[in-house]
Amino acid sequence: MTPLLSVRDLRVGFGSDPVANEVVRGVSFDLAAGQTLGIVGESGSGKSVTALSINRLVDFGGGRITSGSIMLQRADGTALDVTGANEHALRHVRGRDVGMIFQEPMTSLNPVHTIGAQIEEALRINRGLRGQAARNGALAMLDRVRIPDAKSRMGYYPHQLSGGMRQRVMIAMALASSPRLLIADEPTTALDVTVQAQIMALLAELRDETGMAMIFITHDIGLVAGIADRIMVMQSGLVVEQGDTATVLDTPQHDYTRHLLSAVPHFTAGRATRTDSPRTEDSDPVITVDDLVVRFSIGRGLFGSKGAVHAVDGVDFDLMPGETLGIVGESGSGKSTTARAVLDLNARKRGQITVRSSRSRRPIQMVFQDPFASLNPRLNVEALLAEPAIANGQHKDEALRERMKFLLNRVGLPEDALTRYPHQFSGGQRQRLCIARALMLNPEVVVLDEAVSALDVSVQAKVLDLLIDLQREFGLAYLFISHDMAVVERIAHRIAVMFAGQIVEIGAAQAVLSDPQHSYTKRLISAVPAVERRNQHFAIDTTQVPSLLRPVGYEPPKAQWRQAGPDHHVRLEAVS
Amino acid sequence: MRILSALFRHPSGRIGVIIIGLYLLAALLAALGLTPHNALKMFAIDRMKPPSSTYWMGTDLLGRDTFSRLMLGIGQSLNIAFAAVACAALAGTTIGLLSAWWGAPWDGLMMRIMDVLLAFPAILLALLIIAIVGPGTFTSVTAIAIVYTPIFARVVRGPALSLKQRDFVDAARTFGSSQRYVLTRHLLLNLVAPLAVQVTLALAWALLTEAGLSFLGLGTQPPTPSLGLMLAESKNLMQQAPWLMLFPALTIMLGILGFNLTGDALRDILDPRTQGRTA
Amino acid sequence: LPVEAATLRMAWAQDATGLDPHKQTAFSSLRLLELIYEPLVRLDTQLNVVPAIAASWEFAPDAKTLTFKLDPKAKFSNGAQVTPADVKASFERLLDEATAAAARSNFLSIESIDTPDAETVVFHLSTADVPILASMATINAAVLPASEITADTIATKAVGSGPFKLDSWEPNAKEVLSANADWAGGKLAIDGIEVTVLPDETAILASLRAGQTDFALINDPLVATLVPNEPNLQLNRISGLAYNVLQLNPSRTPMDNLKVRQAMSCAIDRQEIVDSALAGEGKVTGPLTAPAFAEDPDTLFCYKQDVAKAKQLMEEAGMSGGFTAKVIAANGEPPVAASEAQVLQAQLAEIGVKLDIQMMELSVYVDTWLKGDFDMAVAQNGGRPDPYPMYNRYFTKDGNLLQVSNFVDDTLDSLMRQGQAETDPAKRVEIFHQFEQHLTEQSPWLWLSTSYTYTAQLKTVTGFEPSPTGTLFGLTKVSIQ
Amino acid sequence: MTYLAKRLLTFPLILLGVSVLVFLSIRLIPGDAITAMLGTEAGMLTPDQRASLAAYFGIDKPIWSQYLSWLGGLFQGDLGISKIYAKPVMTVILERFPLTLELALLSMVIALTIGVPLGVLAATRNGRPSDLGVRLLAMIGQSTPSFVLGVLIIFVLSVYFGFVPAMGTFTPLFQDPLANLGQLIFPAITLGFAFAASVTRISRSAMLDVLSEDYVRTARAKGVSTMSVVWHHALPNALIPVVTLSGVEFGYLLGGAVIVEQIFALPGLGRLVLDAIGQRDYALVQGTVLFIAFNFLVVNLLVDLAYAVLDPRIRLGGR
Ligand SMILES: Nc1ncnc2c1ncn2[C@@H]1O[C@H](COP(=O)(O)OP(=O)(O)OP(=O)(O)O)[C@@H](O)[C@H]1O
Ligand SMILES: Nc1ncnc2c1ncn2[C@@H]1O[C@H](COP(=O)(O)OP(=O)(O)OP(=O)(O)O)[C@@H](O)[C@H]1O
Ligand SMILES: [Mg+2]
Ligand SMILES: [Mg+2]
Repeated sequence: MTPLLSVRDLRVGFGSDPVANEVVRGVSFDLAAGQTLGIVGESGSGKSVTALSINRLVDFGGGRITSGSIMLQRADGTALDVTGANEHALRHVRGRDVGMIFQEPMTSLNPVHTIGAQIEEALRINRGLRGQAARNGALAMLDRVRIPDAKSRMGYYPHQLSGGMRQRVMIAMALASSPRLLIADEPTTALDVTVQAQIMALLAELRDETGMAMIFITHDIGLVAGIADRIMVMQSGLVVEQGDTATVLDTPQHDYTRHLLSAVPHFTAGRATRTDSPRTEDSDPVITVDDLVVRFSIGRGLFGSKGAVHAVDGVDFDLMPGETLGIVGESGSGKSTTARAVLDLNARKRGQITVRSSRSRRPIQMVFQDPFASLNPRLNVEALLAEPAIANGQHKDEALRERMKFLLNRVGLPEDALTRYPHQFSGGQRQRLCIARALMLNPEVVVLDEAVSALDVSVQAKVLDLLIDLQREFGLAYLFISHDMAVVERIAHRIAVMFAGQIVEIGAAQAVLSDPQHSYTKRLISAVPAVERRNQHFAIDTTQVPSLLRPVGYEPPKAQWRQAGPDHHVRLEAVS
Repeated sequence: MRILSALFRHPSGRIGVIIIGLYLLAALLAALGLTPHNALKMFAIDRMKPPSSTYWMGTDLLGRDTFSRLMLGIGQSLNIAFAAVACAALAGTTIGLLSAWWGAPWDGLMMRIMDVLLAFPAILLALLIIAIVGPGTFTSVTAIAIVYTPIFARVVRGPALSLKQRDFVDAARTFGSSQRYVLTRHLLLNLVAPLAVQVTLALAWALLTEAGLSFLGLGTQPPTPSLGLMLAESKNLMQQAPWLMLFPALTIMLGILGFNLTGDALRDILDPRTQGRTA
Repeated sequence: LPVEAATLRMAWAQDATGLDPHKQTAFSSLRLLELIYEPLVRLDTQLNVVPAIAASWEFAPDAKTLTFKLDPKAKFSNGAQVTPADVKASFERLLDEATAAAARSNFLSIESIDTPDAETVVFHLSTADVPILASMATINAAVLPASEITADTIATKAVGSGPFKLDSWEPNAKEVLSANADWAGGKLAIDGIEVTVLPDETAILASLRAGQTDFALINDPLVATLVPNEPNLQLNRISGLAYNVLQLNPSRTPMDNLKVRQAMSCAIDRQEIVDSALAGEGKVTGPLTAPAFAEDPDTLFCYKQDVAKAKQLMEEAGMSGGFTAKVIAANGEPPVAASEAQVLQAQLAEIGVKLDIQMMELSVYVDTWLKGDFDMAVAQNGGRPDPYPMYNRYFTKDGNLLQVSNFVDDTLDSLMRQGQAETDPAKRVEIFHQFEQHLTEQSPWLWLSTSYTYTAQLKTVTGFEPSPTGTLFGLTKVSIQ
Repeated sequence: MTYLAKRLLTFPLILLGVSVLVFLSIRLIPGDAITAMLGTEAGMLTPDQRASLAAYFGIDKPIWSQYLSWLGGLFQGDLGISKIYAKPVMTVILERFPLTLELALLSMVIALTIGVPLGVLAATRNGRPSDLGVRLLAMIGQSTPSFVLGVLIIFVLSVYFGFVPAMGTFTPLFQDPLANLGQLIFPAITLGFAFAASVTRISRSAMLDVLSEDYVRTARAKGVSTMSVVWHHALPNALIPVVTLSGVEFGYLLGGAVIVEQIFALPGLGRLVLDAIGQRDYALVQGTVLFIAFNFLVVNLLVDLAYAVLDPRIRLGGR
C-alpha cells in the first residue's frame, strides 16, 4: 500500500539565498492513512517549517523548498508532488487534503469574523456548501468538537471564547474540510494542562472516528507518548531518530533523544519530591500571609463600579526559612497576583503579610517569568546588577563590583559578562542574570513567578539545579509559582494548589501530589502528561473555570478546612 | 554611529541620510559665507536672470543669486525645524512621561490640556502666536513647537504606559529604585527608538509648516531667506521667472523626502518587528 | 449669452469691510460704496471737482460760506428724492462724535448748515476753508437718506443715490450689484456687477485668462505686468495719489539729527528702488503726488543718490560708525513692501545704517504705526488731490497723526495755514511747492515713489476710465460686447 | 456606553480650555476691531469717537467681563453676532461649513479610493518593482506641499487649458452637482494628493503586518484564494490604522484648509477664521475656533466608534 504522504530528503531554506540558509536539511518520512506521527525536538529544530512545507504555506513566510519531494496521495487516487505544484493546485490541497491547526489559538482565528462564519467558509470552499447548508454544517462541526451551546456560539467572535474553546474552533475548522491529513503544530502549548488534556482527548477521538492521518508536533515528549504511533526526533533541521513510539521512548538510540528524554522533567505523582524538608517545630516563618485579598474593580466609571475581579480571595500560608513553597493552579487562578501582593506590587484589599527578617532591608526579591522582559534591554549587565544596590544607598565601588562578579560566577556566568547587554545572552543565561540580580541585596525570600516556564527543557533543568544549590548555600526561601507540575514536584517542599483565587489544598509536596484530596487537585494531576502514560485515553471533560468577576459587595463564605495528613490541609468543597 | 551605519545600509535610509547630509553641508557652507555669490547682494543689472553659468539657478526680482539664497535658506529652514522639534520633543516627552507615570488624575488633566492644543486648529495656533509675538524665527519655532508638543506627548505616553507595566519596572520597584532612576533609565531610555522615528518625521513636518507659514507671510523675516519665504516671494513671478519657484519647491520637497526616508528607515531599523523587512 | 453678458463679472482680492460710508476707510470698502452712494461732488479723472448730487456750488469770497444747489433728478434707490434735509442730516451725522466718522476732522470748520429751500444747502464755516470742497468729494462724505439715519440702518442696509444698488453681500466672498434705474447720472450699459473675492491675485489673473472674470482690480505690480502678455486682456494703469515712503521717527535718536536724516535721504537711490522692488512699476515722487501740485523730483533735496555726501553728513553728525534701526513693514500691504524694505536695507548699509526688518500682519502694523512705536516704517500712505488734507494731519502742530510723524516745524506749520486759507489756485501751488522743498530738506520721511493703480479687463469690456483716486466710478461707462 | 458618556463629558472641558485660549490670544494680538476697520485712519478719531466705537464692538469692558458674558451666551447656544457679517456667528459658520465638509469628504474619498488599493497592492507585492513604484510615488506625494501643488494646478489649468475651477463663491451640491464638483474637484485633488500618499503608506505597512498574522496563515491553510485572503481576511484587520490616520486628517481638514482655500478662493472655514482674525472680528474668531475644535472632537469620537465597528474586540469589550 502506498503511504498517504511520503516525504523524501526535504530541504527548506529562507531568505534571498535559501540554499545557504537551510533550516530543514534533509527530512524523510512516510505516513499511512490513520496513522499518527509525532515530531519532537527543541525550539528552532525545524518542526514547524517541515510541517508548513507539506502544504507549502512556508512560501508565505519567505521560505523555499530547495530540494526533495513531498508525494501526497489525493482523494481521487492521484499522487501529487507538492514541491512542484502550482498555486492553483495547492489551494485544493490546502484544507481539502491537508488540514492544519496551529499553536496559538489566540491569534490563529481572524478577530473580525464570527467563528460561525470562519467555519462556514471552510465548508463553502472545500465542500461547496452554501447558505443554510453551510450553517448547519458549521453547527454540526461545533457540536462535534463539544462546544456547549453551539447554536448561540456561532455568532461569537474569537475573543469571546476561552483559549481552549478557540482551539476547539480551530479543530472544527480544520475538520470541516474533512482532510485526510491533519497537521497539529503544538496545538496545546499555550493551554493549561487540564484544557490540554481535553484537546488531546478530542483529537484522539476525532482521529479514530474519521480515520485521518495526523502529524502531531510538540516539544513535550510526554505529550506525544499519549497519542502518537510513531515518533520522529528532530535536531537542527535533521531527523536524528524515528520509529515506533515505544521503541523510541524505551530504547532511544541517538544521544540527542536520550538527552531529550532525561532533560524533560518527568512527573511522577509525588514519587520524586525533595526530602530535605527544613520545617521544624521551633523555627519561625519568614513570611506569614494571612487572609490576603486582592481585587481589581472593573468598569469603574461615573456610575460606580460594576463589580470586581476577585483575583485573590482569602489566601493564608507561611514560609519557613530555606523552604520552597510551590504554588500551582491554572491560568488566571491568582498565582501571580498573590506573588505580586507579597512584594507589594499590587494594592491589597485586605490581609496581613508579616515579614521577619534579620539580614536585609529588602528581604523579598523576585525573579520574573520572562527573563527578557525583566531586564531593561538598554542597560548593560553592570548597570542592571548595580541598580538594586544603588537604590539602597550603596555606591558603585570596588566592593560592589566584587559582589557582582561573585554572584555572576555563582550563577555560572563569566565575569566579562558585565559589559554586555541582555540581548547578547541566551534565554537561560538571562534567567541566571535575573537570579544574580535578585541576590544582590542578600534577600531571604525569592519569589519565582514561572521563572523557568519560558526556558527550553534542557536549560530548565539546569536552572532548577542552580536554584536548589543557591537555596542551600544562602538559606533562601522560595515562593515558586508554576503551572508545570513536573517542575514543581522537583523543587517544592510544600505545595499550595490555587483555584479561582483561593488555596484549595496545601501541604507537604509528597502528600499533595501522591494523595490529592480536592477534586480540582485530582483533575489537575490526572491531566499531566507523562512518558509513562502511553496511548492513554484522555477523558473529555468540559468543566469550565468559574468566573472571578463578582458583584460589588460580594464576600466569599468562610473557608472550612479538613486535615488530611500531618502537613496536608484541604478546603472543604461546597456540596453541589 | 551604529545607527548611522545601519541607516547607511538601509536602501532608502541611505538616500535619506545623503540628502540630509547634503543639506547640512549646504547650510554649513552658507553659514561660513561660502556661497557662490553673496546671498544678500543685489546685482542691479542682473534682475530675474534665468539660470546660467554665473547664476546656477538664476536670480530673483532684486537681482540676488537664487542658488546662494537657497543654501542660506536651507540653513534657516533647518534651524527652525531643528529648534522647534527639539523643543517639542523635550516638552512633549516630559509631559507624556510624567503623565503616564503619575497616572490619574494628573494623566487626565495633562492629556486634556494636550487635547486642547490638538483640538485647536494647528495653523491657527501658529497664526495666533505669531500675531501676538510678531513674526520671526523665534516665533516660528515656538509656534511649530507648541503645535507638535501634544503629538510628542501622545507618542511617548502610549509606550510609556506599557513600559510601566513591564517586568523590569516592577523589578525596579522591588529594589526600591528612585523615581528619577526609573523614569530616565527604564522608561526614557527605552523610548529612544520611537522618539527617534517621531523626531525625523516631525522634522519633515516642521519643514513643511515653516514653508507654509512663510508662504502665508508669517515666518522668517527678510532678507534672510527661508525655503518657504523664497517660494512665497516667487509665487507671483511664476510666469516670468519659473526657476524662482521651481528650485525652492524642489528643495523643500527633497528635504521633506530626505527626512521621511530617514524616518522610515529608522523605524525599520529600530523596530524589532519589522527587522529584516525592507520597507 | 446675451443676458449673462450684461452683468459684469468682477474680481478683487480684498473685500469691503462694511457698508457705512461714513465709517469705512478701507480702500476696498470705498471702491464698493462709491458705486452705491454719492457725495455732493466728486472728482473726475483729472481730479477736478465735478457735480454729483450737487448740480452747482459756490464759495463766498471770504471762503467762509459754501452754497450747493442739488440736482433735482437725484433719487435714492428706495425711490425717495434726495433733499437738502438729507444732506444736512448726513453732515450732522458725520460731525457727531458718536458716529465715529474718520473723516470728521476734515469738516470741523462747519459751523452750521442751512436748508433755505428744496434745492439749496448752505454750509457756514468758522474759518476760510477751501480744501473742504475737495474733502467733500469723497464717499466718506456721502449723502445718506435722513430716514435711514433715524432708523439706524446704515450699517446693514445700503440705500444710496449712486449708479448701482446692492442686492446682496456675503463678506469676503461676493456681492451682487444691479443697475439703479433711477440714477440721475443716466442709463447704464450693464445690468449689474457681480463681485467675487479671490484672495490670491494669481488666481485673479488665472480667472481673467480663462475668461471667467470680465474685470478685476489688481494690487500687485508683479501680477499686473503679466496682463499685457495675455492676448485677451487689457491692463488699465494709472498713476495714483498714494505714495511709498520710508518714515523716519525723528523722536528717536539718531533720527532726531537732521544730518542723519539727510544722509539717509542722500544715500538711497529712489529710481533703483522703483526698478527692482516695484519691477519698474512706479515713478519717483516728492511729497506732492497730485498732478496739479507735483514738481519735478530732480529739484528736490538729494533726490539724486549721492553716497559721498551721505557719508559726509553722517560724519558731521558724529555717526560715521553707522547705527542699527528697526524698520517695520506690513505684510502684503503694499505687496512690494518687503522688497522695498530689503532694497532700502541694502542701500542704507552702504553708509553703515543697518536695518532690521520686521514684517507685521496689517492690523498689528497699523497699531504699531499709530502708536509711533518704530524707528522707521516702510509705508504706503494714501494721497489726496489737495495737499492740505493730505499733510495737515502729520505735519502741523494740531495734526491728528502727530504721534506718527513726530515732526513739527514752524515753517511747515505756517505754510500749511497759508495753503488752507488761500483761494487762488496758482498761489496755492506756489505755497505748497515751498512746503515740499522744505519738507524734503528736513527729511522727516523719505518719499520714494508713487505706484500705479491697476485694473485689468477682458477685451470684450470697453469704456472704463481709470482715475488716480482709484475709484471704480468709471464702470458706469462700461459696456460688454 | 459609559465610555461614550465619559468621552462626551470631557468635551465641555476641552472646549472651555479652547475658548479661554482663543479668547485671550485674539485679544492679546496688537490691533483691535477699530484699527482693523479704519486702518491708519483710526488715528484721526477723537477719544469720544473711539469710546463710541469700542462700545459698538463690545470691547469697552474688561476682558473677564467680556468673557463671562460671551460664555453666558454660549450656554444658551448663542455664539454672538459677527460685526463684519452683521449676522449671528452661528449663521455665518453654517453658511461656510458645507463647503469645508464637502471638500474634506471629497479629499478623503480620493485619498481612500486611491490610497487603500495602492497600499494593498504594494503590500501583496512586497519588494517587487510595482511595490517600489508605489512607495516612490507615495513618498513624493507626502513630500509635496499642498501650496506648491495648488498653485501649479491653477497655473497649468489656466495657461494650458484656458480654464479655472469656479472660484470665489460656492455652489452647493444639491443646487448644481456638476458645477459643484467642477469647483471642488481640483482643490480636493490638491488636498487628497498628500493624503492619499499617507493612506497608501499606512495601508501598505498595516497590510504587511496583518499578512504575517497567524490567522492569515490559518485562512490559507483552509484553502482560501489569494484574493479572498487579502480582501476578506486581511484588509478588515488592516483598516484600523487607516481609519486613525483618515480620522486625524479629516479632523484637521474640517478645520478648513487655509492655504488651499486661499489659493482656490474658496469661502470655507479656514479662510473664514483667517479673515476674521485679520478683521479682528472677535465673536467670529471665537465661534469658529470653538466650532472647529468641537468638530475635531466629534471626528475623533467617531473614529473611536469606527474602531468598534471594525473590530469586534472593541465593540464587544474585553481583549
Ligand atoms: N519566516 C522565517 N524566516 C526566516 N527564518 C525562519 C522563518 N521561520 C522559521 N525560521 C527559522 O527556521 C528554523 C526552524 O524554525 P521552526 O519554526 O521550524 O522551529 P520549530 O522547531 O517549530 O521551533 P518551535 O518549537 O520554537 O516552534 C529556526 O531557526 C527559525 O529561526
Ligand atoms: N491589573 C489587573 N487588573 C484587572 N484584573 C487583573 C489584573 N491582574 C490580574 N487580574 C485578574 O486576576 C486574575 C488572576 O490573575 P493572575 O495573573 O494572578 O493569574 P495567574 O494564576 O498568575 O495566571 P497565569 O498562570 O496565566 O499567569 C485573572 O482573572 C486576571 O484576569
Ligand atoms: Mg514551531
Ligand atoms: Mg501568572
